[in-house]
Amino acid sequence: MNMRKMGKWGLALLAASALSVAFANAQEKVAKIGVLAPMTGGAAADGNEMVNGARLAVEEINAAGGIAGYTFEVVVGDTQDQAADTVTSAFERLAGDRDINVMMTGYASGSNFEIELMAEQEMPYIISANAAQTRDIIAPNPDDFPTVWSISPSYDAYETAMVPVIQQLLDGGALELPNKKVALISSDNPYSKTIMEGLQKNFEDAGWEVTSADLLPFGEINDWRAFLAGVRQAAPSVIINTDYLPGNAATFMTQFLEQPTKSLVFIQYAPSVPEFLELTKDRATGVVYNMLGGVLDTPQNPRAAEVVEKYKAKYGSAPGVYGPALYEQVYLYADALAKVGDSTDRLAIGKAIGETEKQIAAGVLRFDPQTHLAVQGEDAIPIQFFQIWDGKRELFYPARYATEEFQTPPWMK
Amino acid sequence: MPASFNLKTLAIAAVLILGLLVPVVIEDTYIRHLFIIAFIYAIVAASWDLSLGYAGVFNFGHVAFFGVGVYTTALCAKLLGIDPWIAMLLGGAAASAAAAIVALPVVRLQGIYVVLVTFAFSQLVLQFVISQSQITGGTQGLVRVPTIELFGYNFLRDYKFGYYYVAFALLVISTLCLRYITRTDFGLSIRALRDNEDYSLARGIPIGLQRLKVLMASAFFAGIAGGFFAIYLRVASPEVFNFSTMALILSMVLVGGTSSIYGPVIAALVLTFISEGLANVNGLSEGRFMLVAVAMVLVLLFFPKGLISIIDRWPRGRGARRPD
Amino acid sequence: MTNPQRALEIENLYAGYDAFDVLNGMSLHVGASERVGLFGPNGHGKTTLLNAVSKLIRPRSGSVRFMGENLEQRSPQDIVAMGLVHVSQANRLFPDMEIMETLELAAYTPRARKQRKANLEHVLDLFPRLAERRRQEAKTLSGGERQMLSIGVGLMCAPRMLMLDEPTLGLSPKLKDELAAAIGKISAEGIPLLLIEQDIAFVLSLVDRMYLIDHGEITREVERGGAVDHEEIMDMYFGGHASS
Amino acid sequence: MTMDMVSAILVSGLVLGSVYALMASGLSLVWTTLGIFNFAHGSLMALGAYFAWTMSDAAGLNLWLGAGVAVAVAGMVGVGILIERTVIRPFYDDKDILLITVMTTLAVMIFLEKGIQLLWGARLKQLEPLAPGRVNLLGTTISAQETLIVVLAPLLLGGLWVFLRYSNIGRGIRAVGQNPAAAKLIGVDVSKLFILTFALSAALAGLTGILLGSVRFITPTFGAEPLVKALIIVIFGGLGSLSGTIAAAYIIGVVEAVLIFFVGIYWAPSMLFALLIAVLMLRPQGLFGKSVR
Amino acid sequence: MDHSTHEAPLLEVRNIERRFGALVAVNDVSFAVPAGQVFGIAGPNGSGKSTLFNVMTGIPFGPSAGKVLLEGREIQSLRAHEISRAGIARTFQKDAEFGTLSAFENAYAGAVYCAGLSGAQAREEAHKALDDVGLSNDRRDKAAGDLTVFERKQLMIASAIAGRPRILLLDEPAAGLTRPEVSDLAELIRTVNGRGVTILLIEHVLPLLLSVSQHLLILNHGAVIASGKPAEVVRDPQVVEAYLGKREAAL
Repeated sequence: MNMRKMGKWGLALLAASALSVAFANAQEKVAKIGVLAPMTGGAAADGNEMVNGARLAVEEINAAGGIAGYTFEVVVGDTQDQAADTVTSAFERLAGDRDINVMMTGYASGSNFEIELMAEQEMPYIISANAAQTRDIIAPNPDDFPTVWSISPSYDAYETAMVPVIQQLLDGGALELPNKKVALISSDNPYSKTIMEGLQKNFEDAGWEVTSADLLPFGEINDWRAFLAGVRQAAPSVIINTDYLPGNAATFMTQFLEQPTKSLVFIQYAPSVPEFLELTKDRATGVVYNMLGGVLDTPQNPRAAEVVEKYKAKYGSAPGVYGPALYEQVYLYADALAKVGDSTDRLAIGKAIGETEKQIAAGVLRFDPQTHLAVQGEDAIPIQFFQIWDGKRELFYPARYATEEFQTPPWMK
Repeated sequence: MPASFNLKTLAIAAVLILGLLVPVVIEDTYIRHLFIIAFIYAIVAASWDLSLGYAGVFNFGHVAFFGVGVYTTALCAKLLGIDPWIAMLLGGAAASAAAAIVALPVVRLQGIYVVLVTFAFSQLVLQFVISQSQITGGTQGLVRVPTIELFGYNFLRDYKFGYYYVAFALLVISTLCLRYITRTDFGLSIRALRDNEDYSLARGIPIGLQRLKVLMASAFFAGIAGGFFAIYLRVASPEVFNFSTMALILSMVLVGGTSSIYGPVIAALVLTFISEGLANVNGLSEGRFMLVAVAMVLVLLFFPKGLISIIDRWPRGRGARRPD
Repeated sequence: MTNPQRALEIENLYAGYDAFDVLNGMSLHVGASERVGLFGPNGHGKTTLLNAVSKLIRPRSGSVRFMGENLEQRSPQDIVAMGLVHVSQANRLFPDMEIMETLELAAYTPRARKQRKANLEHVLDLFPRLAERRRQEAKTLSGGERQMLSIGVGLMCAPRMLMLDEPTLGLSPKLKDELAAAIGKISAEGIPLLLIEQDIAFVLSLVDRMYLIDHGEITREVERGGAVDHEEIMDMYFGGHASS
Repeated sequence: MTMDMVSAILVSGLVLGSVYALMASGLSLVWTTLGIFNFAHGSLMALGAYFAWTMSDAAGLNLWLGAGVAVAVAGMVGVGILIERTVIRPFYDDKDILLITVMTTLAVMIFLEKGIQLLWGARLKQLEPLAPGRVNLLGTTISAQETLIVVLAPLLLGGLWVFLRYSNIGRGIRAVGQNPAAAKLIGVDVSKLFILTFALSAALAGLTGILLGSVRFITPTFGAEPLVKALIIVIFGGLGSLSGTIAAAYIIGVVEAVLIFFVGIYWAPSMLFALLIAVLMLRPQGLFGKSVR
Repeated sequence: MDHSTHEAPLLEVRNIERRFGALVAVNDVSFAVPAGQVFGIAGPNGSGKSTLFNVMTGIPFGPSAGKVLLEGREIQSLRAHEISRAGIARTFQKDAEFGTLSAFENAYAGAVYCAGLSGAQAREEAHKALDDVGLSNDRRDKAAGDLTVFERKQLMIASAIAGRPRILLLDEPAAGLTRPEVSDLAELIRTVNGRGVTILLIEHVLPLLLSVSQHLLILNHGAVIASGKPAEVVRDPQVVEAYLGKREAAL
């Protein structure tokens, strides 16, 4: 693959590779899959997982004889630090390859701006990145983006599910809270901030008192003590941190436990990242987080366990979110290709992807034609609430998928 | 003089024609895109050379000026609905204005302090951009920036044919302007200032004013380049302030050769293509930055006047370093 | 060539700054326990000579021998370690260091370290004023105190020969006398001395022999007992104009 | 303001100030002695932390942490010598040394950051704290590790001060910084002390990284933020004065803690930058500075 | 010949003082320079000569007290480049050129920024100045840093007079020159003076100073110790003592 890429740089090599492609075509067709992933820079770990997930699926499919006369091949475009120019460079490099008629990613840029580039070329594009950004781009004119689909469901549930879940725990007696006060904190990025503001509204509507709703600058945060000092004074029974960086979350837990209050602690997203557990070890026990579009790893969804096991078997470590996501993305494309039969008919492929309805690792996938996001809900992609206990993530909501009951965190006893 | 002048004119004409022919010969959108990016970086690097190389102002906030251009243009075009062409000019103007602010402390300071203050300034701009997330989109940036149009020509679906020429034209114009500036009396005075501050004062050259002017001029081109960057990619995101962006462009100035304008332009092209080429070689995707770093040191060690000194031998530029 | 009787032997030395030479083939010598003066107008190479001998600048050609040993391959610190100590002109020394610190530090080479205690006593004895101001930083000292510290630093280096560059620069006549007395004491211990001075009387009171230097060359050598008058010196300074 | 708040701010300021002081004194040492500004200081800090992690963590060699620290510090000395030899020494005689070394040390920084990423990957790592548990300091509870930093920083800096003030070599280093020519004339091997100083500064950076790496998380770029702060501090303190630098570090630490408390963590960094520029406009030589080199 | 009694001073320095902390580098110095003169200043090392030039031109600092008048107009509070433009052109002991600029550009910079000329006029003025000092045509495109020591002295004077100054302040122009070059320099100074440029000359090479100056002022410890006709001044016992020390002596 890389030899062929290098061929671009010399005419002779170009000719040679053209010849070899022609020769290969006589036997079987190749459908190349462009994967946009940060292979270098701070997010390289995510990028590697994305590529691993895609390769896993591709090898399986190829081993099974391919799809509709096509064998698959993964071509990686490095988005580096997700800056606009490097993402565009990666996109253009992939788009320039005429055998690439689909692209996918966990996330490529901070803003998902590349969706527009995809739409211009009618490039089928499957993305698992921030659904709010994706929706903002697509929802005003969904017909302009016939080939772009997000397997991340709408993030609305992050804002709406929390209050009912807590209420349910209270009603069921699994949780006792001394008051109806909540302290919120977020860092200044659209994802965390939107969720915090949504939560604030939902809590207030449900008659809770929001004792604080602080905003911190986005990035590495080493000192949560100013916020925690306020918390100790107001003594809210729920503390919610919507910043999503695992390092920050680990620091947050450490500093919270220096002088804990009897409060339920919820942290957005970060606890799902493997290194959060490595960093916090037993200090994480009792923390609650939730997940939309993550792996729904429960006996009720055997697909998830299957994907996770395969990944582990091949790469030796458990995947986070992006390995299974890309694995599933490849299969979405494979299904669509099987239906259409021609990898170059991009619009048809895009349409076929949009019509998907299947069980995937994250739940049941179907797309909302208005936003091109995966549909969210208990019978679609559910929001999952987890509690960390002794280094394990226990799913306790929704009840039908639950692996364990919610327990009162150790510091509240 | 006349012989070398003719040769030079010939070489420049050849380069111009080659540049004009590139998109005709190369149909690959990816290669065209790399050229466009290289051209943008070339403008930033060459304009940096004006303040860093010619005027000797240790300005480490140049990439921030570029970023100011990116955001001003994006905001003007998107939120205020200003025509993107004009927004690009406004980007340049805003960068100049930012430079004027930096100049306030910088004209009074020397050496390492200038490095540190300009560096601190760029951090301040970044913080400002991120903090105003209601307007700038904060860390996620600003998407769907409107793009340019010329007599109804649509730049979006021509495989970057039009963008290439716009970028090329911007590069040619800014290079000409920069070369012109260095040859004016003003250009002479800033080189004089770099050589010897006290002596410049003794010859009636106002240090503060010239520094202010040179910072504003060099920021203007960086701002325009930033404006085009935003228009071309249709996104403004805070990564433009990244340290790696600064390091990359700085290495272009150095490797190319300070006080030459052409040097950084050539280096921008070479480094963009080499670094992109290495990015696609297995195992070098991360290591290429290390290679660029090593190259930077090697060039400083063995070609202190930059790679341009291999090509051009006429006595100019940082040359004539006195043996003291 | 080598004369073991001589502490310092300079032959045909060329040295300078930038592109031009300040020393144009300078030759001179200092005997085993001799005190030699070097006199001449400013800008004619006296300081350059000392800098070239102590290797603060690299001589372009010529040879320098100290106690019979060629210094060509020696670094400045080697030269100090050998005992050839240069007390430079109008030395700012180490502005933020206290007097005692400076003196203790000055016994830096291993040989000097061994003699540190004795030398320190000696210096404080010689310049009681330094003892009084032992905790004061060098930058707060007066010109005279600075000169004393400078010479003290030189003595702390355990010199086997001293080269002093204008120790009286900018001093009042009273201080000059004090300093002359101190230098006299030092040279009485048998340490060979190369003394650069502008103050002709000061030099003559201290040395056995004197060189006159002009445009980087030795123009005249005055043995002890030879007469030097002001007329001649002023001529050297002012050309023919002073006596016209 | 309650006593509680005062003590919380003070403790927080002490922790910050201690880290900054360690960081900035290494920078300042190289600046005063060699006259160059080492932009790779932050990545040296990261490198030290990674060395220690490799030596001590279960995923690495799983040695006792003390051994890890020792090996890491020794490694940093080696790295320091290597850097001085390759990218600084060749330019000592150049009159543009200041600018050139800004660039070469930037190159070193890129090289180290990317090299670390290649070797150790981008995932966050953390060193086992040297001192586990929590400590109540002035009525505010912080981790024992942070207490260790608060206690160790003054000890290390004090040690550095004693070394510079009373040891022969330390005095030699100061002498070289104040007047290299005069130092040569008393037999100081200036070039040897240059290497030594740089190695010392690298070791200090590594040690800072190790201390910080058990409180914060180690990433290839985790030295960048403290480096920026340290730059500010060195300016505030006035280039060239170690005690000024250390004083400024603690002042900035406390000012930052106060700012965080009253204007929030959000605006604190911007205000620090603005304050810095303001100080420089009024006193171009820094708060405690004497002269511009 | 001494013109000083007949003409109004072009430049006057009144009770000027410069302190650095406790140190007084220039102490209550006053003198007047009539138009057309070569006015010499001498004194032992460290007597405050260069500091005097510094405070007169504001490069890099002005006086702590006192006045500087150019044609009766106070200039001590002007900014440094304005003083230069007002007509005081000075040179420096070291680095008195723009090293990477060509010789021509060095002179041209003076013509543009001091004399306020532009274009062809400035070029003409620069060439004229270079002609005046005798820097040959084929050396004018060389970088100033690559010229010989004497050529650099010529250039430094050329770039000063290209700015059409009222008065030229030369700071030890003979430093680093060989004996024959010193007499060439003397010739050059006389030529420039002959074209109507008043000159203030600091020099250590006293024969040069005495051969070109019409008036001589001696500084010691920052203060004026003698001032008058050169031949008389050098015989002043105070001057002799400043240079040679107090006592008569013989070995």
